[in-house]
Amino acid sequence: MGKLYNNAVEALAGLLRNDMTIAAGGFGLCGIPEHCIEAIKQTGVTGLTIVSNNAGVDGFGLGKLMEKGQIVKMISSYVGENKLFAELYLSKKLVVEFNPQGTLAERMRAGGAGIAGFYTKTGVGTQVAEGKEVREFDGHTYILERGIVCDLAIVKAQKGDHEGNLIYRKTARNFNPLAAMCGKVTVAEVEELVPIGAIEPDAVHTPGIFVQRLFKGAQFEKRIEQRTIRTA
Amino acid sequence: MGKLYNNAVEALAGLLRNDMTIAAGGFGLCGIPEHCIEAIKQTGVTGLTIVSNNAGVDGFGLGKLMEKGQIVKMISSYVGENKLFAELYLSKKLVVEFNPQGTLAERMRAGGAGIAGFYTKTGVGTQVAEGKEVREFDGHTYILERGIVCDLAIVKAQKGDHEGNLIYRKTARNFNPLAAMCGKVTVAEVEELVPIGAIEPDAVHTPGIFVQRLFKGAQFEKRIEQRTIRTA
Amino acid sequence: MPWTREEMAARAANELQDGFYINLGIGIPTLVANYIPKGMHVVLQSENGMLGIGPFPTESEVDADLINAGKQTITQLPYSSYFDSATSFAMIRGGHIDLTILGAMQVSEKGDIANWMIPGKLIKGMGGAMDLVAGVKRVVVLMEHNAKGEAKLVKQCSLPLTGTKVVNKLITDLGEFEFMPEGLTLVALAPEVTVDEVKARTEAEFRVGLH
Amino acid sequence: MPWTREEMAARAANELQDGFYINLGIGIPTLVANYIPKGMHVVLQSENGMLGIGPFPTESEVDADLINAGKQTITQLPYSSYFDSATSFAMIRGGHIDLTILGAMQVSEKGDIANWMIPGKLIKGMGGAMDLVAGVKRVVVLMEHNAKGEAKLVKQCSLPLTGTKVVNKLITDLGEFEFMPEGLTLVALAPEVTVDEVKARTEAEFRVGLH
Repeated sequence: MGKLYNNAVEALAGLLRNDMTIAAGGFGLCGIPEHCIEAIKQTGVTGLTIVSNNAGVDGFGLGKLMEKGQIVKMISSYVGENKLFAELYLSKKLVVEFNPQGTLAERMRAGGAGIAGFYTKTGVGTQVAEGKEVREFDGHTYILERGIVCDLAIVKAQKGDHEGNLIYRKTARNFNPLAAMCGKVTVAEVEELVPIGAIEPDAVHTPGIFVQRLFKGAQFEKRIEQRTIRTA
Repeated sequence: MGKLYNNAVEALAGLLRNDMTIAAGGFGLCGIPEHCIEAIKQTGVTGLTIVSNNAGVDGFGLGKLMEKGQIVKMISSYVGENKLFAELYLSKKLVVEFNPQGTLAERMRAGGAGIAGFYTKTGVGTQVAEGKEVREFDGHTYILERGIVCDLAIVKAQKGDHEGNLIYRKTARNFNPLAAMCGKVTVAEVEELVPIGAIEPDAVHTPGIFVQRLFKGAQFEKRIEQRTIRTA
Repeated sequence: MPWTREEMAARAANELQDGFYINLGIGIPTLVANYIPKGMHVVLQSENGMLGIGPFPTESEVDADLINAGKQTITQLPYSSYFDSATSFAMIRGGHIDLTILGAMQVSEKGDIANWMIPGKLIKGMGGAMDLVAGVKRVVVLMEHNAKGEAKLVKQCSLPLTGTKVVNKLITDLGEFEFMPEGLTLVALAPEVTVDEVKARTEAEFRVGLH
Repeated sequence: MPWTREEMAARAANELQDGFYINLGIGIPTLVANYIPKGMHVVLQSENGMLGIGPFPTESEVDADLINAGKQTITQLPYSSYFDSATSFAMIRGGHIDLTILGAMQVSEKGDIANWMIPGKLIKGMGGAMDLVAGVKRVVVLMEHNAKGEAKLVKQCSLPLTGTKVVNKLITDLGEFEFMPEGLTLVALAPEVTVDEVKARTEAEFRVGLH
């Protein structure tokens, strides 16, 4: 077997095709699989539906794929930081399905866990409930949301071993473990590739079973959106 | 505030009443909250519905509460290791609701996560599906299972800090994090009480928000059910 | 004399209780963190996967892997914990967060809230707002009483809803309102503001029960 | 000459492929672990929350916190990982496990399986069996062909079901069967066992496609 690849291009080889669905980890620009995104941009694959909480910024993160017109649909919760996105959306070149953030996270986990759908209170009585089943349980109103399974998931972790076990760092964890679960195939990029045994079995965040391929990213830009400082 | 108590009796004070539902962590006798169980036995509280994968063995674990006739109903997946259990069950002094193990785990997580119900393939076409909604999604058949919320949850961890952050050890993790999630109030017993800051924030298994009270267990018996040895 | 944003935040801090888990929205709600009473222990949650938000970092502490839900750089505390977004919203949706303090564009007299989109303007998305109002035990809204002369406390929200019958308390620059079983009630006034002035600047019907 | 339990386990090991994630049931299936081909890397899952099951411990290695789903003491491997039961069954239900090998009381010609209760006898519960047959990509059953003279490969299961149309392969002491779109097919025979003997000892209809 061997899950280990040299770089994003090799790790993604044979996995990309037009009109596929891709789940991407990250929150804002934090913990995004930047090398995979760049490699997907290079291939020019198009017609993509991306499941990701955000849509990057102009020229970075998923904004790169948007620039090249590779994305036709975003399933997201918040996409405000991108001017190009606004243009594409307003000119109807891009479809956006907004999900409440918790619903999106749960849908990704559900898909990965073999749960076809679940009932949540979130969005009851709002636009989000339109077209969805509404049901009472114990006197409270819930709506039915569906699990999401994607053709491919791309995630970013701090550490990984050859078995695919991953550890994330701080809030860069966010949607990454859920993306890893919901991909039929999951490709992980890591800052540090560690030998088998270096990750304490109790400390694993994403067990290797959810990761089919991984590689060490050459250099991570890890751009910051809102650099907020206090005076010491 | 202060989540820290001296022992099980103090930690459970004011939380127990007849006819309540209690979720208990553990798989077999591995990772069970043995001090909480003993304290519940001492109070003599009765009419309990217990949500736990197993039911202990004669004289240990939840078997202790069974001996004293404190349990009226078990929601479990496998309860085979208990003779007294068999007697009570066959003489209809004990009701048992069997759940597939994965369904039970997911029901506990769902209850804790505000998910009223979810659709699973597990149990389709079996006794487990009786009386439950059956529905097709994308050509596959699923049944609707409900989330579980309990009045109280009792869990066992290896380490805990004053904030309620918990770390479990090896397979003693099992249902404990899920029990902690589904309790309206959760009491944790730990082998080791560590100072704030001793648990690495990235390594926390159960964040303190799911734990309202905790104490250091005086001495853990940690009985083994099937001592299986290889000759070295 | 209407309350300033700082005064509104300080009033909202009266909602805090020792041991509370709290999620603060972006904008005025963030200021509430500056008014946590001394000696009180509360834990701030960030819905992108953190309990125990610390202050903004110094220049040397800045860490790209450590941001809040507003994407600002932050710091951790000794008792912080990190988790994935599904677990984060399990806390929110499952009712484990005691209090959320949010901004709003409109609040209705029934406790409906609209705070995520203005039709015709670019839609940015609801983020975690719908989950917060649906799941958190107590929902407090901080907002200006009027915007461009229009009432924001209305009979019925005209903007797309974030949640229905979910607001427990509203603090504006003019006063403080509680959503009670008997109906929306004005419970406090900013200095020198009169009930009549509040009525004139409010579309919603409300009772007066100053205390 | 029917296959022994060891021979059945060895045959089941032909199902293994490099890189597979596998869940082995209690009983004969556990023996399959002894027949993993040298140089092949497979990872064994224990549904109580572990990937990478190691061998039984020596006396000094015994650890009460480390057991398999049969509650036996085990050991970990350098690449093992632990997780909670909900995550464990997310792997199972979500189709991330490649193969499960299970025992059974009855299997029907449609691929139904009954392996968790005998009415009138004490019910112990289904444990993880229903999740495994519903969720794992490939389900292989190992069982004796007959029990007390009764056929266990039947037209229709008389015992309460664990799952319907879920079995992909059945290995008994007499032979090996595949559940194909064309129907149940006998694909291999134990040494000196004849098709007629298998037919005589089977209630289910099956095709013969020995290879």
